[in-house]
Amino acid sequence: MVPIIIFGLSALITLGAALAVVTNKNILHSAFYLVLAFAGVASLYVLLEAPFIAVVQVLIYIGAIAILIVFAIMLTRRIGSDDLIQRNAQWIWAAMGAAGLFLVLGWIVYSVNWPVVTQIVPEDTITILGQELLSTYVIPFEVASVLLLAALVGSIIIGRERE
Amino acid sequence: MTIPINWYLLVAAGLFSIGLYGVLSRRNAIGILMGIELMLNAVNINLIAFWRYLDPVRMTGQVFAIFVFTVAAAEVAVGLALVIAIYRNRDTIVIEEIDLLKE
Amino acid sequence: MADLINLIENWIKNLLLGWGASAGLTGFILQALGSVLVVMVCFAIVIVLIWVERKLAGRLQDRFGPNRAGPYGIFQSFADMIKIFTKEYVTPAGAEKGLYNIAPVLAMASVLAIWAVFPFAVNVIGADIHVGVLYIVAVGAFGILAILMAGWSSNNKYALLGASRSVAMLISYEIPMVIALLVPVLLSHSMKLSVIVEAQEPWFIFVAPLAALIFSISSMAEIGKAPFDLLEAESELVAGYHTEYSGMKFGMFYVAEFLHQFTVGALITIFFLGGWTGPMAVRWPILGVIYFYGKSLFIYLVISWIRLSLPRIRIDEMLDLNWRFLIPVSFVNLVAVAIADRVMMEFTLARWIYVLVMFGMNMFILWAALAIAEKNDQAVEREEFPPRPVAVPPGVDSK
Amino acid sequence: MQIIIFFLPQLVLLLSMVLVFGIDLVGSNEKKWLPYLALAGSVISLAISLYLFGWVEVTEQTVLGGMIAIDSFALFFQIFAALVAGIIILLSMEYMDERSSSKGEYYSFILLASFSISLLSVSADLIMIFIAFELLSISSYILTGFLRNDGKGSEAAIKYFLYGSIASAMMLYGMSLLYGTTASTNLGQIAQNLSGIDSSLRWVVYPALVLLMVGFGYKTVAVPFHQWSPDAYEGAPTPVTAFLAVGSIGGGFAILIRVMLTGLPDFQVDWVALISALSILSMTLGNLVAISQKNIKRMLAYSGIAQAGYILIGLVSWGGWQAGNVFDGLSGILIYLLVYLVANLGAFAVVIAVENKIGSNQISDYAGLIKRSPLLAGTMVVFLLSLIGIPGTGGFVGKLMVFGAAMNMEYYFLAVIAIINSVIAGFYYLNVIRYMFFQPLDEPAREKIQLTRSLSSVIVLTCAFTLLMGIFAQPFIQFVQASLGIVAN
Repeated sequence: MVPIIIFGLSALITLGAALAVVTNKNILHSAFYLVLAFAGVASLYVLLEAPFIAVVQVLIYIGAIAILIVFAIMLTRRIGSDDLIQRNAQWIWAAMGAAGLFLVLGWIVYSVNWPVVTQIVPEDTITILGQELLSTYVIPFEVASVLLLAALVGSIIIGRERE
Repeated sequence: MTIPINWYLLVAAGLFSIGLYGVLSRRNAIGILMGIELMLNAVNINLIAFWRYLDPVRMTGQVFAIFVFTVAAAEVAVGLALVIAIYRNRDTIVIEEIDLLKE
Repeated sequence: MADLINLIENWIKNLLLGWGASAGLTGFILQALGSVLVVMVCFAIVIVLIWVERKLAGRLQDRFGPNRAGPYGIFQSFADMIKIFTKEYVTPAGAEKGLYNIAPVLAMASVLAIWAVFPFAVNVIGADIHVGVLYIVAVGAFGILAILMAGWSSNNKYALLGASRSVAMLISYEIPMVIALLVPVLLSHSMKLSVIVEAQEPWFIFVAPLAALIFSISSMAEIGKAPFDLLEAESELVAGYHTEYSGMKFGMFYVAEFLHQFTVGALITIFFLGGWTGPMAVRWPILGVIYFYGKSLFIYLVISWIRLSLPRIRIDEMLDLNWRFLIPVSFVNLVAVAIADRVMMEFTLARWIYVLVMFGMNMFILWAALAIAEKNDQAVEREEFPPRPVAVPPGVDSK
Repeated sequence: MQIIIFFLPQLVLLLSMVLVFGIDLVGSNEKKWLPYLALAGSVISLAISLYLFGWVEVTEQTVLGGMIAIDSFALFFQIFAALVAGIIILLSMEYMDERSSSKGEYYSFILLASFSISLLSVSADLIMIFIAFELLSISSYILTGFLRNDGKGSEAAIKYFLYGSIASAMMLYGMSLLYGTTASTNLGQIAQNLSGIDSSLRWVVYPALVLLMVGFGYKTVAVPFHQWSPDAYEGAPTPVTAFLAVGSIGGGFAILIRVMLTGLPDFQVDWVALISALSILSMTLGNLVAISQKNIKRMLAYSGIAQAGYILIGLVSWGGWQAGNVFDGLSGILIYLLVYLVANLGAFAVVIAVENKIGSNQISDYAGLIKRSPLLAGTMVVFLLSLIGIPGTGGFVGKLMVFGAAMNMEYYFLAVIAIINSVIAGFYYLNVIRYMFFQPLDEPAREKIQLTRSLSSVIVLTCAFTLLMGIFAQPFIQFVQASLGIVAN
C-alpha cells in the first residue's frame, strides 16, 4: 500500500509541477516548478529501485540544468517580468495537439500487455553499471566525453562577450 | 501489491505531452527549453520503467538514461549560450520577435 | 552494556511490538525517532558551537568574546535565540512571498539532509545507501537553489547580486570538491559511506593527503566563510543573499551556515579521518559516536581558526585559485592515484609500503603544482597603475 | 586489430580535430597553416577509407558489444564524410578569414561534425545512434551560431537548436518505446525480437516508428520536419550552410537506412507508407516554395528539401537485393548522395565566391555574372543543370537510378510525381541562369570577381566530377553497388 501512496504523490507532484511549468505566467516561477517536477521524477526513480539514477537526476537536473536555466532567466531579465504574454497565439491548438497525443500514447502504453519479467534487481547495481559502461558501452562513453568537450568549448565560443 | 508498469508509462506519456504543449505554446526561448527538458524526463521515466520491469539484470536502460542525462546537460549548455548570444544581439528572446530571417 | 545504542533501539522495538504495533510501523517509528534524534543533536551542537566560535574568535583576536550571560558567557547563544525568536518578520514590498519563505527552510533542509547517510558508529548508520557520496553532492544542490531563491525573491539588488555571485562560486568550487571526493571512493572501491570508513587503514589523509587538502579548501569555499566569504562582503553587498531576512528566517540561514561548517567537518572526518574508527570503537559503538563527533568538532575548530586568521581574497584570485590550480591539480591527482593504486595492486605489497608510496606521490604532485603555479605567477606581468588620488579638492591641479 | 584498422579513417578525423584545437591553444600568434592541417587530416582520412574499401569484407558484423557495424556501407559514408570535411574546409578558408578570429575552433568543429557523420553511419545500437546523432546536432548548432556577433547567425542557430532538440526528444521517446517492446537497444536484436512479436505489442511499434521518423526526418529535412532549414541555411555562415545541406543530410540518410533496414525490416509495409508520404510532401512543397525565393541560400534550402524527397523514394522502393537489377533503390540513394554532394557543394562554392566579393546572397545580384566571371557563371550552370537532372550531368544518373527503382517496384505514382516535380524545379534553377546570363548589369558593379586558389580548385573539381559522373557513370555505380553488400542482404 505504501508504495502506491508514494507513487501517487510523486506522480501528482511531477505532473502538477510540469503543468505549472508550461502554464505559469512568470517564467522564473516556471523554472522553480521545473525543479519540483524534477524532484518528483527522482522519487519515481527511487520507487523503481534505481537509486543511482535518482541521485544523478537530482545532481544533474536540479544541481546543474535548473540552476543554469534560472541563471539564464536572470541574465535576460526583461523577459522575466510578469506583464509579458508568455503564451503564443496558437496555444489552443498546441493544447489540443498535446491532449490528443496524450490520449493516443497513453491509451497505447496503458492497454498493452507488457511482457513483464519477475527477476529482481541485483543488489549492487552501481558496480554492474560501471562495468557495463566501460565494456559494452565503452564507445558511446568515449563519444559522450567528446560531446561534452564540444559543448563546453562551443558554449564558451558562443556565449563569450563581443570583442 | 506492486505498481504495474503501465502506471509509470502513463505518467511518462503525460509528462511528455505536457512538455510538448510547453514547447508549442511558449513564446520565450527558455520556456521552450524547459518544455524540452520535461520531454527528456518523460523519456527517462520510460527507460527506467522498462529496465525495471523487462530487463532488470542487464543495465541497458540505465545506461541509456545516463546518456540522456549527459546529452541533456550538454544541450542545455549550448542552448543557453545561444539564448545569451541572441539576447546580446537582439535584446529579446521571444521567438516571434526574432525574425530577421524572412524574405 | 557494550552496545548502548542498539540496546535502546531493541528496547523500544520490543516495547512497540509488545503494544501490538506491526513490524513495518515499528521500523518507521524507529527511523523517525532516529532522524529526530540526529536533527536535535545537530541543533544542540549548533547552539554550543556558536558560543565556542565566538569565544574562540574573541581569544584569537585578543578580546574576551561573550562574557555576560552566565559563566564565561555560556548562555549567550540562548539569549540570542530568544531575541531572534521574538523579532518581527519583515517581508520587503514586491517580494515573491512563496519563494521568499521557502528559501530558508530549503537552506536548512539541504544541510540536514546530508546527515541522513552518515555512519555514526559501526552499527549506527542512518541510511546506508550505495550512492552515499553522490547523494551528499546532490543534496548540496538544494542549498544552491535556496540561495538563488532567497536572492531573487527578496526584490533587492544587493541580495540578487550576492546570490548570483555565491552561486557562481559554489558551482565552480563543486568541481574540485567532487573530483577530490572520487579519491576515497576509488581507494575504497565503493560509494557507500560505511565501506569508505571501514576501508581506512590507515586514515585516507595519509594515503591521499592532497585530495584531503583540495576537499578541505573547496568545502571551505562551499560554506562561503572567510577567506571565501565574498558572497556577503559587507562593504560591497551588505549581507549578500539574506540581506532582507529578519527574525527566525534569518536565524535559519544563520544556523544552516554554522551547521554546514560542522557538516563539512563531519565529511572530512568520514572521508579522510576514518569516521567513527578508533581504539575500541568496534566493541563499544558508543565510543565510535564520540570519536566521530570529536573529530568533526576538531576539524570545525581548525576551519574556524583558518577563517579567523585569513583575510578575504579578491574575486579574481578566488576564480584563479579554482580554475587554474585546484581543478587541474585535482584531475592530475585523481589520475595519478588511480594508476598508482592499480599498479600496486599487481604486486602484493605490504600496506605500509603502499601508504608510503601514495603519500610520497601526493606530496610530489603538490610540490610540482606549487612550483608550476609559482613560476606562472612570476611570469604574469602585473599592470602597474599610477596611484590615483581619492578626491581632489576644487581648484587644485590633479598633477 | 581489424576493428582499429576499420576505425582508422574516423580516428584520423578525430585526431586531426584534437590537433587543430590543441595547436590553436598553444601560443598566441595566429597560425595561417591551421586550415591546411585540418585539410590534410580529411585527405588522409579519405585516402585510408578509399584504400580500406577493397580491404574490408562485406560481412554483417557488429563489434564492441554490438555498438559498431563493420561493413562497406559504413565505409561509403566514411568516404562521404571525409570528402565533405575536405571540401568545406577549402570553402571556409577565405570566408572565415574575414569574419572570425577563432579559426582553430571553427575547423575543429567542422572535423568533429564530419567525424560524427561517419560515426552515425557505423552505429548499430540505439544508444550509439543517439549519441552520434546528438554529437552531429550539437556541433552543427555551434557551427551555425559560430559568428556570434552576427544577429542572423545567432537567430539561425537558436531556431535550429530549438527544432533540433524537440526532434531529438521525440526521437528518444520513440527509441524508449522500441526498447520497451524488445528489451534491447541493438538493431539486430530488435529486428529479431520484433519478428515474433504479439499483436498487442505491435501497437507500440507504430508510435515508435512515427516518433523515430521525426528525428530522422529532421536530419534529412523531410517535410513536415523541415521548418528549421530555410532559416538555418540563410543565417548560418555560408560554408556551414553547405555542410548542413550536404553533410548533415548524408548522415541522416545513413542512419535512416540502417535503422529501417536492419532494425525494422518486419515493419517495412508501414514505414514504406510513412516515408513515401514524407517523400511526396517534401518534393512538392520544397519545389513550390523554392520558386518564390529571392535569396539564393534560401532557394538552395528549399531545393535541398525537394532533393531529400527524391532521395527518400530510393528507400521506399527498396525491395531486396536481386542479381542483375541495375535500378536498385539503395544504390540509387548512394549515387544520388554522391551526385548531390558534388553539385550542391559546387553551387555553394560559387555562392561563397560571389558573397565574398559583393556581400550579398540575393538572386538579383547574380545579374550579369557571366561578364564578371565566366568561370563562375559557367560552372554554376553545370551545377544547376545537375540539380535539375539534365542528361549529361551527374544529376541525371542519380534521378534515373532512383526513379527507375520506383518504376521497378511499381510505385508509378511516386515516379510520376517525382518527374513532374523535376520539371517544376527547372523553373527556379533556370531563373538563376537567366539572371546570370541575360540580365543586364548595373554599371558600377562590373568589377571582375577574383577567385582564391582554394575556391577555384573546389569549383573546378566538383564541376569535373559532376560532368564525369554524368558521362561515365558506370564505375561510380559499380562502386556504390559494391558498398551495398551488407545492407542489401
